Amino acid sequence: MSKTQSNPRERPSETAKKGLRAKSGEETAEISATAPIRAQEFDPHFKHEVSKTHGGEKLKQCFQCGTCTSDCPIARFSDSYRPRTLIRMTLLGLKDRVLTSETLWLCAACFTCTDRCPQDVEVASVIRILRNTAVEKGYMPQIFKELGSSILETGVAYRIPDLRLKKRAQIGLPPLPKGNPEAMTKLAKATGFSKLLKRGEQA
Amino acid sequence: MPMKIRKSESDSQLVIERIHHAKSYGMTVDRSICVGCELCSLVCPREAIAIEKNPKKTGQKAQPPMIDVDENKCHFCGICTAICPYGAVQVVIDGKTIASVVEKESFPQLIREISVDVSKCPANCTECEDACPLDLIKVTQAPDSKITVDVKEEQCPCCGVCEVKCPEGVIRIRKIFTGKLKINQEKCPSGCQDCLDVCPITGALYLSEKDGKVHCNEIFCTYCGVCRIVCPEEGALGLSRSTIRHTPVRSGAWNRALEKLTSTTEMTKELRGKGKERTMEAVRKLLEPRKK
Amino acid sequence: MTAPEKNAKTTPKPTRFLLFLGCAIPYRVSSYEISTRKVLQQLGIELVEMPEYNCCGLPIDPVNHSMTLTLAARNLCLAEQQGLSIIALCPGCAGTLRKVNKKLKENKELKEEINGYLKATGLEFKGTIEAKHVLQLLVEDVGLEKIKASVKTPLTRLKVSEHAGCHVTRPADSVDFENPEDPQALKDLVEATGAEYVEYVDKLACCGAPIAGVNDRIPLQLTKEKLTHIRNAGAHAMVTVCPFCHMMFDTNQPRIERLFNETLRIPVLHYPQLLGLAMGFSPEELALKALRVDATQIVSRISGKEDAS
Amino acid sequence: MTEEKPRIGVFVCHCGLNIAGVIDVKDLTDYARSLPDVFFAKDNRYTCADPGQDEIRKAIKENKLNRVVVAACSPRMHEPTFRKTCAEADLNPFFFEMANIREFSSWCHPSTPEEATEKAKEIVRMAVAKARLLQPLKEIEVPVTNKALVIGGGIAGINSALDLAEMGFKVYLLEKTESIGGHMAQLDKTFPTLDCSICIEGPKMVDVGRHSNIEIISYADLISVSGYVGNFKVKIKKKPRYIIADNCTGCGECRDVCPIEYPNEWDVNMGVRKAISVPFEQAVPLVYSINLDHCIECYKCVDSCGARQAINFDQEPEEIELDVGAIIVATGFDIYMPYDDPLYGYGKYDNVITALEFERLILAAGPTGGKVIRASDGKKPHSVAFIQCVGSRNLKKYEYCSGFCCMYALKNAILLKEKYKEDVEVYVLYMDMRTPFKGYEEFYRRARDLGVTFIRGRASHIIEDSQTKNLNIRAEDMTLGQPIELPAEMVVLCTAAVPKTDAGDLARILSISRDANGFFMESHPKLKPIDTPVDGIFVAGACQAPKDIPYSVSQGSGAAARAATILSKDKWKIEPIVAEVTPELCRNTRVKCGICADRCPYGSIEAIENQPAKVVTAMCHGCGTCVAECPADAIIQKHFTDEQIFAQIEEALKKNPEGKILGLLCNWCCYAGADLAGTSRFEYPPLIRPIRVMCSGRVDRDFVLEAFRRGAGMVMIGACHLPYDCHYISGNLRMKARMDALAPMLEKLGLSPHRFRVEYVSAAEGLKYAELMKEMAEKLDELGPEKIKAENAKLKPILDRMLAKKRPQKAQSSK
Repeated sequence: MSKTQSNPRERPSETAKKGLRAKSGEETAEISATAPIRAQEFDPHFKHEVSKTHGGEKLKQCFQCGTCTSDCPIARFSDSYRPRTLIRMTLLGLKDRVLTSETLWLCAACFTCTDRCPQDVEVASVIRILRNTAVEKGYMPQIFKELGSSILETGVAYRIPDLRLKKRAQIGLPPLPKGNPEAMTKLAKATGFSKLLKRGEQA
Repeated sequence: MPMKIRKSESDSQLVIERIHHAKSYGMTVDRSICVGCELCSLVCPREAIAIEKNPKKTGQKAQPPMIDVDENKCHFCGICTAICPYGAVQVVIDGKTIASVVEKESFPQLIREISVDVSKCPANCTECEDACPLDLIKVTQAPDSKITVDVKEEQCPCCGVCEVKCPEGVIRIRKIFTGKLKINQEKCPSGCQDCLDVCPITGALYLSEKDGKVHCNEIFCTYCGVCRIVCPEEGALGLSRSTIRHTPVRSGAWNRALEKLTSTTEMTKELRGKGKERTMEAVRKLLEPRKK
Repeated sequence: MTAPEKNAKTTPKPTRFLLFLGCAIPYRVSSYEISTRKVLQQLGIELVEMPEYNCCGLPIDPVNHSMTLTLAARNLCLAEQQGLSIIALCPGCAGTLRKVNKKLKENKELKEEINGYLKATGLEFKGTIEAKHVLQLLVEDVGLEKIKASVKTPLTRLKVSEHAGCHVTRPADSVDFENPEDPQALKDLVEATGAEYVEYVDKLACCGAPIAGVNDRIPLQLTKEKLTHIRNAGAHAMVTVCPFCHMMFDTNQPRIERLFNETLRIPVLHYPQLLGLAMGFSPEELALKALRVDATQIVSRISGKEDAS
Repeated sequence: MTEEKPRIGVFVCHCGLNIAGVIDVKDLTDYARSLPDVFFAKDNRYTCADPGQDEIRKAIKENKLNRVVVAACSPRMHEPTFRKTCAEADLNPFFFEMANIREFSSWCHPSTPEEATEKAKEIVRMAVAKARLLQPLKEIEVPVTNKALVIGGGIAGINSALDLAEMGFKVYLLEKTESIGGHMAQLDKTFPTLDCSICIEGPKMVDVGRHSNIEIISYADLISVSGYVGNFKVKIKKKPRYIIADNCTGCGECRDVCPIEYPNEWDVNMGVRKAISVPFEQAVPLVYSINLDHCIECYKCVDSCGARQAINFDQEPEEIELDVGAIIVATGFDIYMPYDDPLYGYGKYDNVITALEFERLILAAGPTGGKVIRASDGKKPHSVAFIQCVGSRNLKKYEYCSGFCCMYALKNAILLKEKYKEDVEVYVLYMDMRTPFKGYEEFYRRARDLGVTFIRGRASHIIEDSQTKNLNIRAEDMTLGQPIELPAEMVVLCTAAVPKTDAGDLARILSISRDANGFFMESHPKLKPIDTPVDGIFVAGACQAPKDIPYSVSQGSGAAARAATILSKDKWKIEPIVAEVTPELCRNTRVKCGICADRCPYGSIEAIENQPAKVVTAMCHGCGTCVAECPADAIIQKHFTDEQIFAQIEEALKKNPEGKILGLLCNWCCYAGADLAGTSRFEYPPLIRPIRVMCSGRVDRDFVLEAFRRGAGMVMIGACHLPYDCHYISGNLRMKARMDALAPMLEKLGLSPHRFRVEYVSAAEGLKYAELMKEMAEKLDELGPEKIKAENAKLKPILDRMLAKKRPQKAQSSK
């Protein structure tokens, strides 16, 4: 494999942060995760909203045992990412705080927390819901814009260079199927994905 | 329940262990010593020992069978240790080699009567050492020409080969088991010498030049029965044991073992003998206070 | 394993499957594809190319769950048209397709919602096929006995560790394969090649690949720790069955060595490569050269050219 | 049956202003007087007070009344009072009926007095209709055997047995294992006082062994129980010990000569016992037993026993039969052994043990002589971590809190600290530290004071260092919000208390029910915590739910007292509201039916082939499920007959039926919930006409059909919550099965789905009931009378046909 080729998955985290910070103007300046919690931050309905979404049904059963954080491979190496804290903020209704939290994007979706939760809270799915909600509000790390637009244009998440396609033929692998951008666009429109992507790009 | 039962097996040994938090039990079968005879499996009260025949490969010698122990059945009583004439089995409890059944006099020990009168040994003679089919004898001659003959008694099945081979009649052996080994030459398949291949005692079985068949030289036979296990033809090889030399014991477990090893009649014979002893003892006890 | 084997005798297992390559494999990890094709062919599995497939949907799940479900469902619809079940090489793809397949079959409302989105493309999810990961195919459809029988040179001199990847088993109730806390499949498969299986600390931990686009440091640390454990456990090599895990362990290994000043040099094979070697394929046929960490030592160890030291 | 013409007296209560403040009592009384068969009607200020009762008694005598209806509060309140009043006036108490116009009308419809009065009139009319058909009933009396069986010889059972014996009753104490003592005998010290467990339990065990009124039947299994309260027949199988108990002196000489050692389960297999032995030194009865699975039959023991001749290898299992009047179930619990949880490595890592094993370790008489040592190297650990909630509070294992683990972890932590001082570091990883009850919180403080480190966070998994065998516990220290890796040389898992593995078998033998977790169900969680749904059978101790020692002891004594209420009587009275089979109608004589016997939750019906089914009256609890299930309508429930309920339905739906909801409410949950809505003054639209049944299981599908035939707007069945709230074990489940089949059929016939409802309302859910009434009224409004009428008109001919066989019967009796 050639070294010059850059792996989109290895992009430095700065891009991600940039993507996250560039958000629509309506929101106030971002709230530090460690700042004291003010009265106006609470949104008691937020936990109900999340638990009405597919995958968040068991959210309210959380009794804060810390299994998710303890077993989280990322949390072991991160100074800030704590899945339990994200759940806690959601339950408290600290909507803005949790949705603007940079750590929200550190979940690797390995589902260890979900499998091990003694109260059957689908922790990783709750985080996915939070991310989806954050995206609706205009927060989205750069990487997802790239993946998203690649899917719309080629059907797959990574644009495969022609060189690689030629090489496939050389080593006798069957040609890759053509993508169907038309279908992708239709689906993206139907699900509202294209709108989200556009909003992300404008920001 | 918390208790580890382990089993490990290799070509040279079979080890099973039962480990409690504060106590451990182990049983080891030394496969280099074990000849694959049937004795332990016959007497095991838990029927934990199985004999596995080694499939014979064409054109090769027959291999002695292997014994296998069910680690979930064994309760480390030590009966197998006590009965093995070759000393291949050991039970270790908390690091100590022990046979509980012998300790508690629930089972006898085999009596190996081996006497060597070293004073009569001729100098530089190693006939017995060379003759021992199991390599249990070591003859050493000190610089002051004092001769010692070491016999690994605990592994000696008392076949008596050394006794016969000794030119000076220095060694006297009494057998542990007596009995009868009969080869029914009519049924014995010609060309087969599986029994001879596995017999641990050189000379106990031999191939007759006359008829090309295997015959038995009962002088050397230890009646361990490995030949019977490998024999492919039923009824070709008849083995019966009549007596077993053992330390005196009063035990139902031994009576049952005896019955399995020998026969019901032999067992009742021994029981009757014991009955006589018991009567005598009772009489003695009766007389004692009078003496006082 | 006796029960499934018995089943194998009574009901003939399907041998034709649609191959779902996904995005990462054709992009960066063709060695996985090459070796898998070789090995499966040898085991009598026929792979049919999947026309016009699209991304499984997982990469954009954080953005829009509905789009993820719809993308996965479209692939399932395409397979339904062919009447063949899907085999995916990437556990992420397999997991997503399995999960969506299961959820849509069980949840009528969700099915209607997704079918509503699919309508624009003239497709409809019906729920007539299955989706599996190649590991599952190997243990469930091919069977360990057949795999063992296919081994020509048992890799007895080789100590091998593994990292199966989270999505092979997680989340347990939607993937519905084996116990994620005590997985056996890859262990059994490694042992089937005759190699000695090596356990190591934190075997079940994630490699961190999914957040590599958001944060670099953590995935590299995770991978480094796992590789260190594997090295300490005395493994000669490790196997993966996921293109992303493989990129973390293999492609990134030199970088990890540089970054943390460690010497690891642990060859990371795709499991089909390991099995292929045991089946007697040449290193070239299995694209062993494409690995970033040199695996020639492994090959010579297997062939007995290098004395075990 | 004496067919005397009914002479009904109706007494309307003002209940101060409680009723009269809303309902026009004068109007209501006049209305009552106008009803057929009513010969007397009067209103009182307080009917339940002495003057009110006097008036009833007087009226019965003077007017030769043979039926009495009191329109006042809920029958759940004063039915017993007025039954007694009637009896005092020589009227059979079952000629009494109550019309609930307070909880069901004045209290819940205060702002619509006219409608409330109208509803009250209909409720009275329904009551009068039922009263007309009432039959005299006689209370049933059964003799009582004044002996008790206590199942389980743990600390709860020991206390039950001792208390009953002290009261003078003969007690059989059945114990499955070789000795009584239970889990308590396995423990080292007890919290929060740190008494030595066996030192305080031992004397009690000895007392039991010596008590002349107690017979210990140990090493024995319960085979079967038949009969009923006061008259149980119990079969027990004694396992052979191969020792003649009477000859065994417990000297132990046989054990000394025995060569065989096998794992001692009582020691959690940490130690061993001889093939002839007792499980522990303090065993009661002190009778040895031989484990033939391990014995090699060397007969050394026979020799050593000698002239005592206590050993008998030919012993066979023995079956015995006992007659007892009451049974106390005190079978205790099991400890969860977490082999199936790979994350904690139990069974895989040498130095991860359960708390019960730890008890045996730190116990001076235990296999290590009280030394806490590691299995891996026999060395004392320098750090020990206790992990709480292993299996408990985990939806994947056991949902409930096991209750006593926090306390025993504290105890063990304190013992360790006191024993090894600074030489050992003790950690407790917990989610919530639960220390209610006397002296417990102080005990927690003592542990902190001794330097035990408490970490709030659930241990998620454990990793073993393969060389040192030390352990590394992963958790989140939640107070810091950081993941931690805690090193420990030994880990003690405080595992869940779980139901006995054979609890299901026992429940079947005794016909008692189990809760969702598998523990035995009490009759009522608050007011009958010791009773089971089966009269004469009581529960004590941890077989009902995890309990610590003081709680188990109190329950043991409580169960003894409850059992004594039966044993102390010569005769036991049973409510006569039972089921009765009309033999001529029973189809079991012709075909193999037995449906009633199958559906009876108490096994009180016998259906022998070719014979009519028979109800064992003393065992019948009067739920009426069999009555509703009988395909031939051959069973009647006394006091709740089909005719009576049909009559109530008819009266309820005489006027404007399409605007009404006919309710069939179970006495214990929904009726009580409706009462609560009234007492709580939750206002709701006055559309429902409720009919009380003892159990929703009584609700025959014909009731529903009849209600629609008569044009009801809606029919609602109100039951106890599924699956375990039913006071008759499974009546609600039977009703559900029946109605699940009926509902789609009605829908197919054109009934709007909302018009037929099965609702589950508990006695605590007054608010839910009121909300339900509002919601149903809205639906009724939405549908509109025209649509309902049209649907009903379509249904009527079909329902007429379906109910044809019921009607002539009804016509006869309503005459």
